[in-house]
Parts: sequence; structure tokens; C-alpha cells
Amino acid sequence: MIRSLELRGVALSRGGRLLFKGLSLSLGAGEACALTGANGSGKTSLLRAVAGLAAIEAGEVGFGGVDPADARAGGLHLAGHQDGLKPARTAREELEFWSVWSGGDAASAAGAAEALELRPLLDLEVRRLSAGQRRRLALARLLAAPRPLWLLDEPLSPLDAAWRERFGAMMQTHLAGGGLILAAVHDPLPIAARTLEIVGPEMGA
Amino acid sequence: MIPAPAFLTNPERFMAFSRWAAPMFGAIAVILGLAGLWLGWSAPPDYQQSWTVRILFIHIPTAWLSEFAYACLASASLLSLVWRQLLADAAAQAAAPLGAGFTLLTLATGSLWGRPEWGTWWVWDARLTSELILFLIYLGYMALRASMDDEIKGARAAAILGLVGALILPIIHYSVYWWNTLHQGASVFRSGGSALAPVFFWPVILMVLAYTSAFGSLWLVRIRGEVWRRRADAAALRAARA
Amino acid sequence: MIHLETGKYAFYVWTAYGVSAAVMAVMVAGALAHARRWKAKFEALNQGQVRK
Amino acid sequence: MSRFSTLLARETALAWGRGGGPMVSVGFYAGVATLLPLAIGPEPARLAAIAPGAAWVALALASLLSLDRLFERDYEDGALDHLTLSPVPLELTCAAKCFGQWLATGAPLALAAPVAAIALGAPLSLTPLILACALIGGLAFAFTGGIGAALSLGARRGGLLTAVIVLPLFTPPVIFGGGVLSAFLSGLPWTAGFVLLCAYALAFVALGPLFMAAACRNALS
Repeated sequence: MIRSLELRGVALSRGGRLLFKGLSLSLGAGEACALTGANGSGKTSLLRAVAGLAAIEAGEVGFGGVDPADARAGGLHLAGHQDGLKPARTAREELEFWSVWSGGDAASAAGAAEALELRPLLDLEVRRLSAGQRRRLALARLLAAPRPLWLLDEPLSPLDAAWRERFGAMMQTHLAGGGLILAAVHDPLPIAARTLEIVGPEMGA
Repeated sequence: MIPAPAFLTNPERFMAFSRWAAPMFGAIAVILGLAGLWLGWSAPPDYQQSWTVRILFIHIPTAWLSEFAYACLASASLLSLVWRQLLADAAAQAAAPLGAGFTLLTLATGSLWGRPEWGTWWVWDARLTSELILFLIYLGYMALRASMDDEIKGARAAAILGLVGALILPIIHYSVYWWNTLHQGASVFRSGGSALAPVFFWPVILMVLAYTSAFGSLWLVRIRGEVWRRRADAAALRAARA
Repeated sequence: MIHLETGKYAFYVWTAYGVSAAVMAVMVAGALAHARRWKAKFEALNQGQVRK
Repeated sequence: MSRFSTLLARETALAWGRGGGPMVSVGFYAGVATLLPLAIGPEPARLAAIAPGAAWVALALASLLSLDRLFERDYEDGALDHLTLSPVPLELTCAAKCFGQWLATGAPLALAAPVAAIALGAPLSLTPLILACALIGGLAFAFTGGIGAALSLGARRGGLLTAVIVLPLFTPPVIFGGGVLSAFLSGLPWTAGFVLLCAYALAFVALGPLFMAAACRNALS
């Protein structure tokens, strides 16, 4: 169970080019942090590095005593630009698979669909859903299988104002339950959150 | 880190070492080669194999080198994959074209050697067939390297393929020999050296040593080229950002 | 002494040596050209520090 | 264990693609088997000589073709990220993908193999053996092909590259399978070859996923 996230002196490069170095952050339970920075400054790469998909050049990513391998196996959700949903399968099939795969079950999947008002869309094929509906289906995965650390990559972009508000409330409840959120964003998050800007290679110590 | 000698792990030291080592191995290769050929050609014609034994002088070394080069490629891949040695990746990438070249030479000299006896230019003989499959493995390795845009990912993917090749090579050798005994009976090459008259023993040894040091020299030169290529890429990146 | 006359197999023996010489030459030239090309490219990009 | 079975069900369903997957593979297989007599001539004697071998090679090519979407689809749409972030090791996930591939396209191809062999002139008595070989061989082709599919993630011309990487890995099963069929037809003992084919397939069911997972992690990084 992840209680905190520590980044100490993290340096990251992509394709041989240094993105940033010396980045540090400490996030406790119930806290959120917004990652800002220009396009291509490495926000997505940092989220993937925290998730263990990308290797860091230097520094350390700690999960408060929890072994990183265990933390990354079942302790975090990574919601990226791509939602990983198969166009030819129905929303129900996809949501139930991802719910079971992430540790939930059919019931929790139904609950998540209810919370995001996806019930009428469940029997539609994913390719028939709008961008906003697909994003809500992807976000339903976060609710269907509760995991402490949310790594969100511009989660709100395709949502309309009403849904941004409602997802803000869901993020609030997640934090209230002791969860952590690290979100890469362009426009500010609808919840109280610290900000960490990725300036560029010359940032840090 | 593995306690390898400095010139294996540190590019700077390697470049200094290879600057003199490459020409040295080249010179050794030429000397041994001339000695081997002179010794081999001055021996009386071996009556059973008549003159085609002289092709063996340049066939056996390349057959050995095509396997040896892959062993070098695979061990360099292991080093680059497990200990993330950049120099090892350069070494693996440098060994592939040479290995392919020697495999081609083996196929060419092998079919020329057999031509008078078989009456055809190619026979699906066990050794030549497994040489051909080895050539396909080199081709696959180089194709993978060539079609990956991202250098770093391409290097790791190629290292993984290098290890897969090392795993599959003995299996392929076994299955080709099994296939050969199933369909054709004895192989054309009577188990290499043993059928060779003793007078030709030393020339072959000399030629194998000559070709191996030629490979050593060429490999070092190609690794230097790969190091320069990586330095040029880094310089281009720096220039782009400056 | 060296017996150059190679009887009726002369064609195959000399072809084998010719092919070997040619392929080796290509490999040597290729390796040298590869090294020289990238060294020149590096030095062009680097102007200042010329490293051995 | 429910996660693995759910994943296997999903992979099999994706590979099955509402009948599309096997239809394409078997269609290609039938196509190749049809081209052979058109090229070699219809004389039964000549065709019968190559029938088992040709059916076997065509099976290998058909298995090869149905592989290139094995990892690429999940890699491109981000699903591979989520499949990796799970207590189920990536090696097992890769094995599930290959197994699903074998179930959805390998098995139908195995059913088509005897038909193709007989159409090309092989005797009816060969049917049970070629079916068994095609099932086991299909497993070997799926798990070795998976290595090529994973290694060529992110490469240009991925499908063709997979073929070039994987063909050397196909040579042992092609040799063993072909050997078994020709030994059977000429009345020689064929069990040795069959055991070798099974050994090869099982070896790569065990080892293949290790290489695939390493290749996937590399592609994702």
C-alpha cells in the first residue's frame, strides 16, 4: 500500500537527449501535484519513469519503503493519452477486462460505469464512442480497481466543463481516501494541488 | 561492473589501444597467410584430392570464422545487454557484417570445392546448409539494426536477437545434421581435417590463424568506426541544441 | 618448390582464390572507409577538439 | 489465476477477431497450396512427391503472416503499458498472447493442413499425423514468431522484419515436421522426429516469453 512518492535528483533523457536533471518531489498520502512544462519537456516521460516503464538516467524513485517492483505491479494507475481500448470490442468487454486485470471485478466495473454515466454506452463498440466518452471509459478503470497512486497525463483534455468538474470531485474523494495524484497538465487541475514545473536540462541542483 | 581490462570498457582507452593493435593484427595476418600459402602450395599435390585441397586452405578458416564471429557478436550482445557497455554494443554491431562476409566466403569456396566432385554448383550438404542458415541469421540481425530508428532501442533489440541466435545456432546445427542423415546419408565433407593428409595440417593451421587475426584487425577497425559514429551523433545532438 | 600448375581443376582453385581475394578486399576497404567516414564526420561537427 | 484466464480469453478473442483472424490465415494457406500445382503442373505423381513438405512449409508461412499484429496493436494503442503494470509478470502475458494466437489461428490452420496435403496428393492415411504435427508445429511457430514480433516493435516495415528475423527460428520445426511426414510416407520410423518437434515447441513455450518480455520492455522504454 503506497503511502508516499519520493523523487530525488531524477534525471531523464530520451533518444540520447537530456530532458531534465536534479528533479525532486515528495508527495504524501492525500496530496496531489500538477506537472507543468512546455510540450516535449518530459512530463509524459517522467510519469512513465515513475511507473517503471522508462529508465531514469540518474536519481531515485521511492515509494515510501514499498519495494518499487511491488508498487508498480499493483499500486499505481497510469492514464496516458492513449487509452488502450480496442475499437472493435464493446465498452462492457473492455471495462470488465481492464477491471479484472487491475484487481477489480465485474461488480466494481459496473459501479465505475455508473459513476461515470457510461451505462447506456456499455453495449456500444468502442469505435462508436466520442473522444470524451472514450476518455470517461478509460477513467472508469481508475475507479473500477482502486489503486493508491494515480499518474495522469492530461486527463481532462477531451472532457467538457461539466465532466471536468465531476472528475475533479472524484479526484478529491481519491485524495480524501489517502490516495496520491501526479498529473501532467496544461490547464490547472480543478482541485488544490502543488505544482512542479519542468523547465529543461539546466534545471535542478 | 565486471573487472574487464580498461581498454574493453573505456572508449578512450580502446581507441588508443586499437590504433596500434588493428594494423598489428593486419600485419600478422598477412605474414601468417603468406607463410601458410607458401607451405601449402609447395607441398606435393595430394593424390586423392588432387588440387582441390588448395581450396580448403581458404575454406576451413572462413567456416571457422563464420561461427567464431557469431560467438563474438553474441558475447558482445550479452555484455551490452547485462552490463550496458556501449563499447560492447559497438563491438556486436561491428562483428555482424564481417561474420556475414565470412559466411558468404564459406559458401562460395565450399561450392567451388565441391563442384568437381558433385557436378553441380550447390548441394544441400549438411555443413553448407547450416552455413546458409547462419547467413540468414546475420541478415536478420543486420536487418533489425537497420530498421530501428531509435539507436538505443535498436541496440537492445539487436542484443536480444544476438542472444536468441546464440541459443538457436546449436539447435539448427543439430537439426540440419539430423535432416541430412534422414535424407542423404553421409555428408560430403568427411568431417573436415581428419581426411586431410598430415602434410597439409600445418598450412591449414597457419591459414586459420592468419584469417582469425585478419578478423581481429577488421573487427577493431569497424569498432573504431562505430565509436566515431556514436561520437558524431553525440556531436550532432550537441550542435543542434547549442 | 611451389607447384603452380594445377591440372584440370585450375579453374576452380583460381576462382576460389580470386573470389576470396575480392571479398576480403571489399571487407577491408569497407571497414577502413566506414571508420574514415565517421571520423571525418565527427571532426567536421566538432571542428575544435580533434581527438585521436 | 483469474487475471491470466481473463487475459487469455481476451487475447484469443482478439486473435479470433470474430472469425476474421483464422479466415485470413486459412485463406492464405489455401492460396499458397493452390499456387503450387499451378506452378509445378497437375501431374499427380510429381505433386504427391512434394505434397506433405509443401503443405508443411505453407503452414509455416501462414503462421508467420498471422503474427505481425500480435504485439503491435497493443503497443500502438497504449494497452501494452497497462498490461505491464500488473502483478502478472510480462513473460506470462506474452505467453498468453502467443497461446491465444495459437488457439485462434494455429488450430484452424492445423485443421486445414491435412486438407491441403490430401489436395496436393498425399495419402489419406497421413491425416492424423499431419494434424498432430501441425498442432505442435503451430505452437512452435507461434512462440518463436512471437519473439520476432516483439523484437520488431517500433521498427519500420515491422511485418517483413519479423519474417526475416524469425525464419531461421522456423528451420528446426520445418525440418522435424517435414522429416516426420516423409518418414511416415516411406514407412520409416517417424516417432523420433515427432519427439524432437515436441521438444522444440515446448522449449520455446518456456524460453520464448523471456525474450519477448525483454523485447517489450525495451520497446516501451
